[in-house]
Amino acid sequence: MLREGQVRIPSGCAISGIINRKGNRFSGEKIIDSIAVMHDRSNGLGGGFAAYGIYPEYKDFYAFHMFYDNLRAKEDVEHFFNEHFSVELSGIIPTRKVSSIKNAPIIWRYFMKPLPDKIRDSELCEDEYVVQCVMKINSKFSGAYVVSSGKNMGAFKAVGYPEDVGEFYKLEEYEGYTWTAHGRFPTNTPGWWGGAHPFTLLDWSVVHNGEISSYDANRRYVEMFGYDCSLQTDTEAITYAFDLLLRKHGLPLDMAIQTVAAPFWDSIAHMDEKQQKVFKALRITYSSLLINGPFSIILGSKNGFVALNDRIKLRALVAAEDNETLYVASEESAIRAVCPKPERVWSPRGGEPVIGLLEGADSI
Amino acid sequence: MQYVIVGNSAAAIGAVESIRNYDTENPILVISDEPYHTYSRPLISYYLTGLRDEESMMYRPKDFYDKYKVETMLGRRVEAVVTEKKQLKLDNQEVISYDKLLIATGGKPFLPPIEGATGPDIYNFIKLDDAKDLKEVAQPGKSAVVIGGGLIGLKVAEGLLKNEVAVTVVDLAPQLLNSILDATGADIVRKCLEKQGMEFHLGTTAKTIQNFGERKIVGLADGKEVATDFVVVAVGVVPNKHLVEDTDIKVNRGIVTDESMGTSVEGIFAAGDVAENHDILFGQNRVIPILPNAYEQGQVAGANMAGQKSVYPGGFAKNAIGFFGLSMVTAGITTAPDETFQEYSSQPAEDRYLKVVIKEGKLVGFVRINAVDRSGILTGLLMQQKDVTDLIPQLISEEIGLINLPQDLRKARLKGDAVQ
Amino acid sequence: MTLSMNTPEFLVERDLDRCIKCQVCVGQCANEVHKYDKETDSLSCDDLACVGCHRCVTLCPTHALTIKKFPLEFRENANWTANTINAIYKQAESGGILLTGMGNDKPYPIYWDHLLLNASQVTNPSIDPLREPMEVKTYLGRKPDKLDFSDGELVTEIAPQVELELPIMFSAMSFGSISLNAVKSLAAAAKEVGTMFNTGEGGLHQDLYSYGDNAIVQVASGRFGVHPQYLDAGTAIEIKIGQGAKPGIGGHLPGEKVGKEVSETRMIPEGSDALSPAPHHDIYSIEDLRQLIYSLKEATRYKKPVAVKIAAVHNVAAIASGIARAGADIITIDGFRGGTGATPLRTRDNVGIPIELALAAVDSRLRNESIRHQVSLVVAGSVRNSADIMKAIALGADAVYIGSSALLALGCHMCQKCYTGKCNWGIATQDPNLVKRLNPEIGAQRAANLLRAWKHEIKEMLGGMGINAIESLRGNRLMLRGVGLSDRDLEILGVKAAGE
Amino acid sequence: MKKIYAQEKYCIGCRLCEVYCSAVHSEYPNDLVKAFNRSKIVPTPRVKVEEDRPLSFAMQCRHCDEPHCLKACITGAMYRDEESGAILNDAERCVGCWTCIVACPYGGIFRDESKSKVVAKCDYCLDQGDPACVKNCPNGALIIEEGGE
Repeated sequence: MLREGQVRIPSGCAISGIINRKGNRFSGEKIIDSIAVMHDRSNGLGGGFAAYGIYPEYKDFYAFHMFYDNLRAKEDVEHFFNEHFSVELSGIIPTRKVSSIKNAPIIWRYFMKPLPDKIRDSELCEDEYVVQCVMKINSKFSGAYVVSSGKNMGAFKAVGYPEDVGEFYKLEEYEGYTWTAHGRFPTNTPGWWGGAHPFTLLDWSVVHNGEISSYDANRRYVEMFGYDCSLQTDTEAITYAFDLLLRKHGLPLDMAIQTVAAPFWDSIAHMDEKQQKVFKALRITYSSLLINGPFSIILGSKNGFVALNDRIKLRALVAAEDNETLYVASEESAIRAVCPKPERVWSPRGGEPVIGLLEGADSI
Repeated sequence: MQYVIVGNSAAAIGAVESIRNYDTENPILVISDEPYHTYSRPLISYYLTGLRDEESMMYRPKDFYDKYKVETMLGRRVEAVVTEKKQLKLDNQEVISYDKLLIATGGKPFLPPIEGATGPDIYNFIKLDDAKDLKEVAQPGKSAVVIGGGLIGLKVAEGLLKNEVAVTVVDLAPQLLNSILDATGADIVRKCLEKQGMEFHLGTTAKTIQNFGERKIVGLADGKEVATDFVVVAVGVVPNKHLVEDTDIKVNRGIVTDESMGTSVEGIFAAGDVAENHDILFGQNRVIPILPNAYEQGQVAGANMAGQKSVYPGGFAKNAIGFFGLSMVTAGITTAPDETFQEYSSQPAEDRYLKVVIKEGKLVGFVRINAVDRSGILTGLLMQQKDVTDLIPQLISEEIGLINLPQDLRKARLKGDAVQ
Repeated sequence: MTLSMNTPEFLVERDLDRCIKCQVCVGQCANEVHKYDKETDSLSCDDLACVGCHRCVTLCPTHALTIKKFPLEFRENANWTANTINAIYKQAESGGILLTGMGNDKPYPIYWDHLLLNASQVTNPSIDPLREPMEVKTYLGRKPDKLDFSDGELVTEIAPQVELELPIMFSAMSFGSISLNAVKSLAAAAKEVGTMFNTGEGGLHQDLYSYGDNAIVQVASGRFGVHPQYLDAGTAIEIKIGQGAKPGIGGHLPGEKVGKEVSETRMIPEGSDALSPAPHHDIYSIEDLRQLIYSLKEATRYKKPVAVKIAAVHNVAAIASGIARAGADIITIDGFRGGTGATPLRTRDNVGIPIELALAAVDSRLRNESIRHQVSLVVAGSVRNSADIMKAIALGADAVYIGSSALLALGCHMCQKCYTGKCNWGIATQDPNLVKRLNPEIGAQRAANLLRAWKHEIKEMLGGMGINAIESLRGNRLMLRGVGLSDRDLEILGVKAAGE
Repeated sequence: MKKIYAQEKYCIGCRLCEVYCSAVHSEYPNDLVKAFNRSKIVPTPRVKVEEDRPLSFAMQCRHCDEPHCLKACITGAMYRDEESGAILNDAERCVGCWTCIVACPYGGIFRDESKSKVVAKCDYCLDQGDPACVKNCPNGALIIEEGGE
């Protein structure tokens, strides 16, 4: 069977996200309990988590989570790492045996800094240097896959139900201030671990529910800007779209959101002249980044997360607030499972983002 | 307000219809010495030939008077009008008051000075009663002399001929239809009628009518004599204006009317064959005794009687007639009276002739024999007195169309702009 | 005189039981096929003159007429077909180039018909355009690489754009090649529906300046009718380098079609031949093109997008890349099935490449060079229905031009005799008797109806795919699958085979 | 009232208006073939196409506010239909004297060749819905509307 990257595999999903806006860290148990409620939205063919604030002692290092199919791949990549980075620490990511999780690859973790000379030679900024390295590993190193590459964060994913994946990775032992989770319902997949979600790049992580109909338009656009959508998944394309808009093009968060979930021309026509000009420019310039079709996503970063529906709300998304904690999930039950009586629960409208930022952060 | 109309023909009906456009309430009284529902006077020739009966000669439907709220006094003759009192005296001594009066008494036969021209078997051809009388005597095998080769004379002659009466027509003029046709056209008509067996004595006149047993002998000025069973005097009509004699209503050949069809006495109007008004072609007042003019004058008079300001633009003669399948239309001046007029015509053929008379570039008259179609386009040009110098070849062609008119006129016609 | 070997192409059949001898056919045939004989009170036909335009058939009130292929057959020969033989007879007689009109009619593969569209089932919902908004608005023109914001305020100025309510425009068809009434029809339809018509190289007739907001004004090698007001009148300017129906050759409007109005609009003497040279004599290379593009931008104070139109030829992708880099805001590519008012037959039928392959190649090439987003891509050359448009956009086009389809909407019957000037439908003619047969009010309605109908269909198909904005289809080649195509075709088209 | 107007610039001179006019006024108003091929004499069309190429237009009765024909009619056959405002000719009462023809400056009244001595004029196809000439004009050159071109 062809795996993600060799063929495009549509999937339905469950997503959940929790942030403590004061930056207080909490154990991964909570997010596992939340996503577990939505067991039926997954089919055991993929689950995963993104956690922020889990490596405070290495917060200045890029934390690379890696999957290797074999030792040969590991050797090749580590050679590459040594050429491009100074590796502070590397080692296996601790896991426990879970009966339903099978065929695990070699799962390794590295804390690294790019070599300054190499950055200089590449004429890239540090982040872009790291991105290019990630792209290279994913496309050129057979049997190797970068699971995550951000600072003070990490992604944990596997083929299996998300609650089993959490148990497998012993997430109860990690503490983070933001967690997102994903349970996957692919229509066909050979069960490749790399195909599970979240998808990450630098400290971006994306969990996503839906099948976007604009995929190839989005993909072909971001690929003009140096991205390589090797996985052929929506999540990957969405991640790159946000990376392009927010990091590379420096768009304000609200503008980036209005790009992927653009207001209708009719709505733009009713805006004041100044607004019209901005939104017209957005839609004209970034028409190929409009994400069409059903989706709900949680875009995570070190500063928090943004949850967003497609502009006509073809997928479920619920949000809740309780004190300093903000919850978003595909279903309200997933929130109530970990916060039975939130202060406020609401269903955001299509295209209307739910933004959870750490105190003091002005953008994601 | 009491409207009174004396007469019951086209002018009277025009007036009634017009008054009721503006005044649906005040009473209208129509008085006529003929006892009939309004009928079409020209149709008496059709009555004579049997193509129409009394019923189908009605000029307006049976319910006309009811519908238009008209009171009628039919078979009643008005003897005099007393203008100072605004009254009419009737033949039964009754006196009728009016506020507005229309005199539409039409024409009466002109009786030339012919010795013996009264008495039995001498007829006129103006009214339905005349036709009824003639119909009685017009038996196959009989013979008739018709004195007058004008419109009425020839129509009665044709009618009699169709009743298998042998007909001889006498006229002082050297040609037929003197008033509406030029010599060339008249010649075509005469030949056509001669083919049907009609005989003519033209350029002479009847001087005497003598009884000779059951028959009569008509003595002509050229010395010839014509034996006949009966005689029809159809020399023409003159205004039937006895009513206004000895009043201060101004009379010339007919009752003189202004552009409102008003007479010289306020509140009294005249219209139709009894009235004279402006002839736009001759540039003078004339009586133009044709039905369309009568109706239109009646309409104008009626409107003014009802307090409107309606203007009669003047008229001119136009006629459409036919004899034995020869149909023709004529209008205006058909023979150039002097060298300030020019005549143009098609090559005359046995059954086809087209002619126009032009003065100062403008159309003042035309003749179209067996080329009736769309002749009204010429009438329109004549009415509007447009320069037609460039159109003359088309005007004497059978294929006249709006397409031949200058662009502005053509567009106006297509749009339906009124032609006055 | 010698014997002509021409034989009729068509057979005109009259059903005498139905014929009422109204002679409408006689009056309507500019080729004088039908004749009425007064003496015998009968009608006859000259089959040899019939071009198969169906004017008489359509106007015949009793449907007494039909036109068939003339049944005359040569001895069967797969190599020497009747067309091939007859062409030789004609040329032997005339010694001239064979002329024709409209687009390539040879049975080359039509790739549109080997591409299939996708629809949503279960995993994502289709969208009902009757219930949900469905956007087909399209902007053509140069786009920036990115938008810059400073303190939350937009600082990037967007270059001038052509705003289209739907991604369909009327192709360049000059006043001269088609009648004023035909141009008026298209202009009014464009205005009504919110799209553009293109003047072609015929200039802009005075009556049509009021349609300037819906006009793309063309600058072609003959420079006919080009002056400052003309350039200012349109919404965009198009430099015409080539045309799909006649790549590499110029144009020729015979003097008899250059009447008063054409002469005034084109600014050439009445009755003179209007010859458009094969190349622009100031463009002998890509850098010259850049100069013309910027001359036109200067002339219009950078307020108008400038498009460059080329015929789809073998290395179209590289040429398009050069055009984009030369500063064009819109690239128009006209495929080898594109129509024309007159072209040499052999050129039409044998030069150029199909628009589907050209489009795919150009879109891919521009993306590989990371410049696709900067320019708009408009394709032309036999876009026959709304599905073709969907496929074109999925392959990567921003919008399409329709020419033949638009003329068909006006009444064209594809007889391919445009070059004779005797178009019985009042389209490709300057004969005032024939021109008036096309009532521009009716023409505009029909052309607008066609666009409206296609817009509905496009929305339906977009909704079926779960897409509610046309830009999400643009370049979205995953929405296409090929059937009956070779691997090489699929590779060039960048689409998978059906079932993959 | 609504009137029929000819738009010269769109009239193509095909004469289909005449064809349909004749047919609807024949014994077979809904069958062109029968109307033309079975009628003893095909009724004269009440609309006339005039042509001097490239100019052409179709012309029929203007249904005037002040109709000369109605005033001139010697029999009272010509009348205004109260409901529609149309000027109509009562064939039963018409004697075919042609006075209306010489009176009409528009040339909008014709001799009906199919009947003896009756005029034919546009009757707006009052019993047929929209006038046949307007309905069957292939180029929108005949329009029925209030007011002029």
